[in-house]
Amino acid sequence: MYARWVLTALLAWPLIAGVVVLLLPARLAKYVALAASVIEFAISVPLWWTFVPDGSMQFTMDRAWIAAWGIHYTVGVDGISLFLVLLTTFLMPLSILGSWSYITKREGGFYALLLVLTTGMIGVFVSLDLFLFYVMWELMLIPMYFIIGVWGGDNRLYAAIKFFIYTFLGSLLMLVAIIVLYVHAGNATGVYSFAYAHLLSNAKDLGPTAWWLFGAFFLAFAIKVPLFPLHTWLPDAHVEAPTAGSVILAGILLKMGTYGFLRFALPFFPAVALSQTVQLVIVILSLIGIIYGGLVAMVQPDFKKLIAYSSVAHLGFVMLGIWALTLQSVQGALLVMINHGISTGALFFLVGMIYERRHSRLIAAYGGIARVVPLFAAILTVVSLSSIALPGTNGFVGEFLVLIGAFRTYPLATALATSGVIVAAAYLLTALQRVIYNPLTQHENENLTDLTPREIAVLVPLLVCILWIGIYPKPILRRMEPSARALIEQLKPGTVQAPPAGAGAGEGEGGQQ
Amino acid sequence: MNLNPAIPRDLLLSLLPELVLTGWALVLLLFVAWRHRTVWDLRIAGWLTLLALVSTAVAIWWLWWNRAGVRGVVSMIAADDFRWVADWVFVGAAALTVLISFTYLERERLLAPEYHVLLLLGTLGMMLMAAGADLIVIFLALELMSVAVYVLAGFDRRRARSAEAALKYFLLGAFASGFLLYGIALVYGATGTTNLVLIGARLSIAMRASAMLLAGLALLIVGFGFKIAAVPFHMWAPDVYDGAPTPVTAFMATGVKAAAFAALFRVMYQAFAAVPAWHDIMWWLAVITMIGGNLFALGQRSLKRMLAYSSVAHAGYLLVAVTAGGVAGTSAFLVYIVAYTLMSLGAFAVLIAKGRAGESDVTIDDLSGLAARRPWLAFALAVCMLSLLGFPGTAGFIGKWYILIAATSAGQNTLAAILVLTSVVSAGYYLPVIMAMYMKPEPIEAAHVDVCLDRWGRAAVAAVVVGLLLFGVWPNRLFDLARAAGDSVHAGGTTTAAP
Amino acid sequence: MTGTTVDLIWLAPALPLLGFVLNGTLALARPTAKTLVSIIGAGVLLAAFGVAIAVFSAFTGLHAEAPVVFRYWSWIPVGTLQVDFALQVDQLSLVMLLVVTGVGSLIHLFSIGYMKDDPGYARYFAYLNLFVFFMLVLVLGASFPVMFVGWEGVGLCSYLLIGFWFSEEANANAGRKAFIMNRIGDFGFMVAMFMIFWSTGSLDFDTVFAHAPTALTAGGTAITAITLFLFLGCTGKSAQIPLYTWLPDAMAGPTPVSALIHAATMVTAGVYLVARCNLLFALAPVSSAVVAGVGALTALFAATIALKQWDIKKVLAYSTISQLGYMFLAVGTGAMTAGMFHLVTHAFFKALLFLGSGSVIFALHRAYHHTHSHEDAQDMRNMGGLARYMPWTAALMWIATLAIAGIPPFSGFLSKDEILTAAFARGSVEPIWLVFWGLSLVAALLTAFYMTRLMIYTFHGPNRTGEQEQTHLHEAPWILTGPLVVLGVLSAAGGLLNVPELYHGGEWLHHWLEPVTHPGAALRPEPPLVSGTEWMLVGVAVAVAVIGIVGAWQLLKPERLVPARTASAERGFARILRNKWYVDEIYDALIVRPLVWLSREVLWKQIDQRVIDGAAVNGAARGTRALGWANRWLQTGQVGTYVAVFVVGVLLVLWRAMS
Amino acid sequence: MLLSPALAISAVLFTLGVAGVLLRRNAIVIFMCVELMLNAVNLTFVALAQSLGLGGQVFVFFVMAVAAAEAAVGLAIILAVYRHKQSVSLQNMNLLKDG
Amino acid sequence: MTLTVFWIFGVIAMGSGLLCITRKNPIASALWLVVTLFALAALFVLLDAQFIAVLQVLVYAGAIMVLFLFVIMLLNLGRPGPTDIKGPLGLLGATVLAGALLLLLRPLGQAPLPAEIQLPPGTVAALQQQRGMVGAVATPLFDTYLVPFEIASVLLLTAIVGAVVLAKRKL
Repeated sequence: MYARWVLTALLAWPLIAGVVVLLLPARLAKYVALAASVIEFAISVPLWWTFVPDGSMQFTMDRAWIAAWGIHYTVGVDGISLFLVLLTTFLMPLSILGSWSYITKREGGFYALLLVLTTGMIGVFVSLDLFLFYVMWELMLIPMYFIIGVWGGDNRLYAAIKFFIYTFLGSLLMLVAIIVLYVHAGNATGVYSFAYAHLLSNAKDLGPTAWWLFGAFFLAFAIKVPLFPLHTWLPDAHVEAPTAGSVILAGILLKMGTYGFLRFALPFFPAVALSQTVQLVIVILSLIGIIYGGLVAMVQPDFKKLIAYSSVAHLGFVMLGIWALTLQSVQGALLVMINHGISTGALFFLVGMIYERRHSRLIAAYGGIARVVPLFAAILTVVSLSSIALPGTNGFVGEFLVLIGAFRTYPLATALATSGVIVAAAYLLTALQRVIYNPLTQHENENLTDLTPREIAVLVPLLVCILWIGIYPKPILRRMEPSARALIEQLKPGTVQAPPAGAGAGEGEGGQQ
Repeated sequence: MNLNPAIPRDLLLSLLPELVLTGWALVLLLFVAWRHRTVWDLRIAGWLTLLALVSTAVAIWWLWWNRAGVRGVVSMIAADDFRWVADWVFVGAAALTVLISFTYLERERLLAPEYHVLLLLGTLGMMLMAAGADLIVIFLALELMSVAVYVLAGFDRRRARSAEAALKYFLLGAFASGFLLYGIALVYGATGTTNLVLIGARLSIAMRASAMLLAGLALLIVGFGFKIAAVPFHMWAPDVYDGAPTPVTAFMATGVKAAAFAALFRVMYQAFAAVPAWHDIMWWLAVITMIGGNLFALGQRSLKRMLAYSSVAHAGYLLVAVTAGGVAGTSAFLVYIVAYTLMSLGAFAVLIAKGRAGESDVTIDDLSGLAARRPWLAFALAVCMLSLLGFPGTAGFIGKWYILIAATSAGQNTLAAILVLTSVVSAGYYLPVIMAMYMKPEPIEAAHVDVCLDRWGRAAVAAVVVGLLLFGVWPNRLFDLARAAGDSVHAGGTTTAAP
Repeated sequence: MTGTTVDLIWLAPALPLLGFVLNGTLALARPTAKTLVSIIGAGVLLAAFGVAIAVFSAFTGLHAEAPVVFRYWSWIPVGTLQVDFALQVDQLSLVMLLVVTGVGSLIHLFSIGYMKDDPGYARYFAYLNLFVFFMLVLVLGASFPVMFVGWEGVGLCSYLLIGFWFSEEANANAGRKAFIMNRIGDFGFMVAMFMIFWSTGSLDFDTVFAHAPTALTAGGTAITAITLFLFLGCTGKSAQIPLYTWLPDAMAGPTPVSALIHAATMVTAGVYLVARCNLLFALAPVSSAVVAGVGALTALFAATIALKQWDIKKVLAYSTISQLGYMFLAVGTGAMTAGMFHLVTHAFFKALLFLGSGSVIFALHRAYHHTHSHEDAQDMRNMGGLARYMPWTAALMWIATLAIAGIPPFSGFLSKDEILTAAFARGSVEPIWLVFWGLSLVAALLTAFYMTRLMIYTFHGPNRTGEQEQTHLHEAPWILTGPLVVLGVLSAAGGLLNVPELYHGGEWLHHWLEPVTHPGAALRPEPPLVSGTEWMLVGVAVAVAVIGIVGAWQLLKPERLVPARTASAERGFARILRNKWYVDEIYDALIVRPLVWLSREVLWKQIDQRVIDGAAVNGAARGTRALGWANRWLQTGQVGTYVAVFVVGVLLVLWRAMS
Repeated sequence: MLLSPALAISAVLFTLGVAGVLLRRNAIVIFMCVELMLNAVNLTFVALAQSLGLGGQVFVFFVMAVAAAEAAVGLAIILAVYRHKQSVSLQNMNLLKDG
Repeated sequence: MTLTVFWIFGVIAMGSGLLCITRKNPIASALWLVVTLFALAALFVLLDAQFIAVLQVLVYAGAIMVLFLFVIMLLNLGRPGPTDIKGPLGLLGATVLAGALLLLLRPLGQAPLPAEIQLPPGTVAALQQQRGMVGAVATPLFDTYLVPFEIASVLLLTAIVGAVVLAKRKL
């Protein structure tokens, strides 16, 4: 019962709740929305235990939808998507709680959109039908567009339309690619279906078309990631979005790109994706993202922009990890995706909280506030450290795995990417210093109030995750491993390392350099 | 029910909807001759018109239900699912137009119930266009429709803009008719007949395409290209749409376009399926229409002109369906035209609500802050815009998706790519509408207080929104209908493997 | 599990961690509860020291030849990469454990007095406890990643403590600089880990060292790269050329911090790492030479700078860098014991020096505080003749000075001499070591000189603090001097740990560390020296130290010195030394500024904003829109134009159809 | 056979009609030019009818009906425009345009 | 002989057509158009379409063109004033475009009709002999072409309604 309906419930519940929120009086909106999102999280939590780490799709449900085109409502999760779903349901209540006093106008609409957005995001991660996937992929665009455009900062209109058109450009080409795949598979087998498995098993013999199709998928996902030259929507969208928007944007929306690569672009077109040229391009772009993102972040006067550029760098690690295709790097990439959601989410929350008090995002507007708001300063420090991957925090485990895994495939590139940790320290610590340390020069800052219990309630779960994943990530890694293994086995047969003989001393194949 | 038009009873039966409509038009004409002064006369005429359209729809339904068809006989009139579905679109477009006309006509003091007579006659022309199995029928029907619409465009005689629109439309329309007619003449010369099925038969038995045929075909395409407002034959559209009374604009953008496309489909696929030359032309027309329509729409501030160019762009998408052809292309066309009719009409309805008596232009900025004052209206327009943009969850997306499938099945991947790329451009002018309504403040206090629709207009808008969302999520029945209709046009032709 | 007290090893890091949690909570909740904080802060350290002693004695009883590893939980298990959170007890880690907890305890006690008036008292102890926790993880970690946790963790605490008084921008800058410099080193550490994993299949110390000789060719590129990257990590953490510049700046932190982190423990982590990986370095002779060379060079280089510093802590900072250079010379030479020996003795006397200077600063600060003066309490030009006011401090610091200068029989003499001897001995096989030996000998001379200078200017000659302030100068309270006394004893007698055979000593440390250092030593045995040569070397070393001290007595005239406020700037070469060879300025001009400029002006403003966003993205949007606007040239309302376009369309369609 | 010359003359007349539309500004004259085009087509129909049967002639009949209908409506429209602008020159039809 | 006569009328038609489009005065244009229509009527006769020729004269030249003239007069457009012919640029454009169009339509004059669709020569004339001039056209009108015929009637009705709506004094 639970296994069959849970994903559908996760998709339907926020939608229903969203409508309810919209119809209720605005003053009730946030309470209802919070309750709904907590329930949503509660529904999703048993996934953790009931999930069987064997690399298969679970909790699947399959119903005909538009039979004429072979479109089904097919959902399911595996080790790759499980944690993205959980991350989504985990971040949503926090986002709602974090918007509590930030959003003052048209609350009903805001919270309803957040809930609808939840459906879209979860839908992207659980869809096993490409039509459904595409619908969900686009569905989350509109709420985000409104969230940025209606509740955003001064330059919100520009940011919103930029975000929309950028994403739309990529996704529409992907749409064509999906349809071409569909027609190709249909012509080859006589079965016209958008089912993931069907298209996957018939994505062969495409010839040069595969390059075009991969290009279309690549564009859609690379924009979302965002990969280097396609990233300029991100700083604008992040900066202008309200706190919850930024959190979700960074925490979940960006993961859709990398998830798309893992789930679609790579498995569908392995020959293209793993060709010399594409590998070279991706690795170079990831590297640029890591170093360039960090360097540009270093000189941002706006704290949110800084975090936005740091996201470019973080996601560069993910891309590198995915393309390296070793067990460590892929799992590391998955972990970095989760970590980035937690740490960057927390950073955005913190910036939002201080923004609510002071109405400025400029780093220069602060300074020395650790004296005034010690708790805020302490948490900001911890979160920043997690973001720069200090060992003991979640950030380290992810980046370490990515790098150590990628080193086998791309030693030189990984060595260069590792230097990203230096840049990361440079930009975040500089910002940290200029915000919470240094002399307190601005009088407006002297009377800042420290975090309220509500805000602490938002941050504590994130802090717990930061430390938990940093110290004991095994439960997560264990659940991911079979799926990651299956993926690599499918793309590069025979390269996956044998499962360890037993925990502890790593007796592995040594010697290859 | 197999009808043989040679038998008078069968002929009448096959023309039943048209006869019903004609009958109602005459009744209405009589009524108008008798009562044509007050608001109430206008309202009663409107209700009668709705009644007429409903009964016509029922007649269509009856024929469809009984699977009426003219099969195996050379006839002036085709009776197949394609015709019924197209007819429903026309009738629906007309009905929605009537619904949104009440507010407009009364507000603009256009108390002439002849409006409704002309609307019915124009609809009759459309239905005959979709029914025509002979070029001469199609030509006459097209003229019937055009004449009615010329007049409707200039219906608001008090306004110079309306008159100017009528004149431009008329002159260019007559000019284009000349080309169409010349095309018919040349095709007649080349094949010795004007019957579509016969032309198809003669061309398929290895008759070499002569220069005369090709010239005729080209001129036919030009003639239809004008009516569907394909670039570069589109230039009348923005001006005429702009100047015509808004409900008429809506009717033109939906019904007229749909009818022209329906005829185009029948002509191309029943008569010229064996001639490859036109595919190339259609391909180019589709490309430049999509690019042109979308680019030009970007430069507009006036909402009405923007919608005009947008309708040009959508003609481009439909041309992709024409180019793709096959059952899929035809079905895609029908699905798309249903969606397009709904969303365009919805948009124009909101435009009517926003416009003020005598006011000429509604700019996009005039909508600023509408969502706060009129949330439902704003929501409706937003849904229409998203649907026009082709956003999932709306019928516009389903339609576009279908066209893409048709194009891809036909191997037209480039065309599909151009379609989506130009769609991205279209976000550049659809989104600002939403943006204005939701994200900008009201320009002045109470800027939208007098924005309203009467209950008929609201019903129309509600119907549109429900339709758009319903078809966006659950298009199955529509697909079956469209599929059967597509099959019926291609009964003798080749059917592609893809859906 | 050994079933002995060794099993309690987890308590050693856990206690400081507990202290951190408690003190951290207090810092946020009740910052004024100073007594509680002191009890917790120093208590956990003393308890940890107790645990350390207990473990040490239990371990001695085990006579273990191999490390005892405790695996607590599986930390990062992915495929063949199985990193457990594991601690390892062996001879080497025990030495470090004792030093860290021992010296740490003393410094914690000292801090109670030193920091008692600071508003951030609780925060201070929280950080300090956290530091000890990470330091213990560093030294006890059983694998590279676990060690790396401590490695970066101590860097973090260093950062937090350097910037402890963060309201001064300079302090905050210093903290950041330390962290980033350390990160550059950590980059090397990480790359080395990657290479180690893919060449040996593991990151656990025991597995790596077991596999390394077979998996890696001795002297090959791979092992050389691995060790060089490891050493890059060391240069960051242990302030060696080229990454040493953070350490002098780190003196911005409270003085006990300087004593604990920047003298006794954290900065020696690099030495510990090389000693831990002695096998790997033994496999890579080139890297060893680099380590020794960099060490020798750093020893000399830092010593030259120390000659002309006025800030008492800066002198000690450069002295620390210099002494660390010695340690690296030792471990690079292969004399792991000598390196570790010097590490331990240095921990004693340098901690003493720092705490002593802390005591001095404390006194001066208090004096200036009484008179509301804003003079620099750390500038030696403001001191002078303090021996009269603070006899204990002066005496204890003299012990440390003699130790660092290498005067027998103080601890520093034995350890430094062992290093010099080892370098000289290596020179018989590889002549380049003779150069290193020469460099370090000169450095020894300079060490003696600048330390004497420090003592003379601080404690002797006339007092320059000021007339009114003099009345407030007096010895620090017992909580400050108590730890000094203990350290004084250790500095004097610490040499007993490893009395060489030359003096018929037992070389206890050498034998103790044998199980750890043996694998490397077996591959790269120390060349033997005849005892005559050894005596000669001792003579040279002592002579050099004496020359340095006496020279300083002769050359320096504390009577002529004027207070800092009225002093004139140095000229000539002295100025270059005073300004630390302008290395900071060079780094700033060559690396920092260009990088920031590149990031801001080129990458962000040009590439990101102008090229990608401006030209490509917005340009495309603008271009598209412009094309749309361009249509108004055609859509003029003139039917004539429309007809013309129409006819052109007709012609095109006709043409396409008929051709 | 008169077919070829008839078609040729028809094409020329048609072209003349098009040229007229292109050349003139007066709405009524333009409309007359359109009539010229229709007549050119009529010539084609009649010429073809000679070879292909009477269908062509029937067409001409219909074309005349269409022309009459168009003339009625068209001239009414022209009158309506004239009422507003006191002119039938298309140069003055510039209320509706982009921008 | 017939051909010569055909060409004479053809040339008249074309010449007057050219004059129609180039006369400055709308009335002159209209009259030249009438000439063209008459010439066409003559051609129709030569092409065995006597009934159509009659209609051409009656309906076209007689009714429709009178309507045109009537409107021209009504609006007093015949008075001297600025020409409505476009300037040299317009002339050039029109000439070029029209020339190109003619060039593209040139193959029409040469292409023979496919033999299989042609009736035997004289069939039409024979049919007219058989059914009479009017009957030959009228019979199919009420038989084969019944539907278009009815549409045409509705079309005319629509035109009437439209014209009334547009022209009546009060809306």
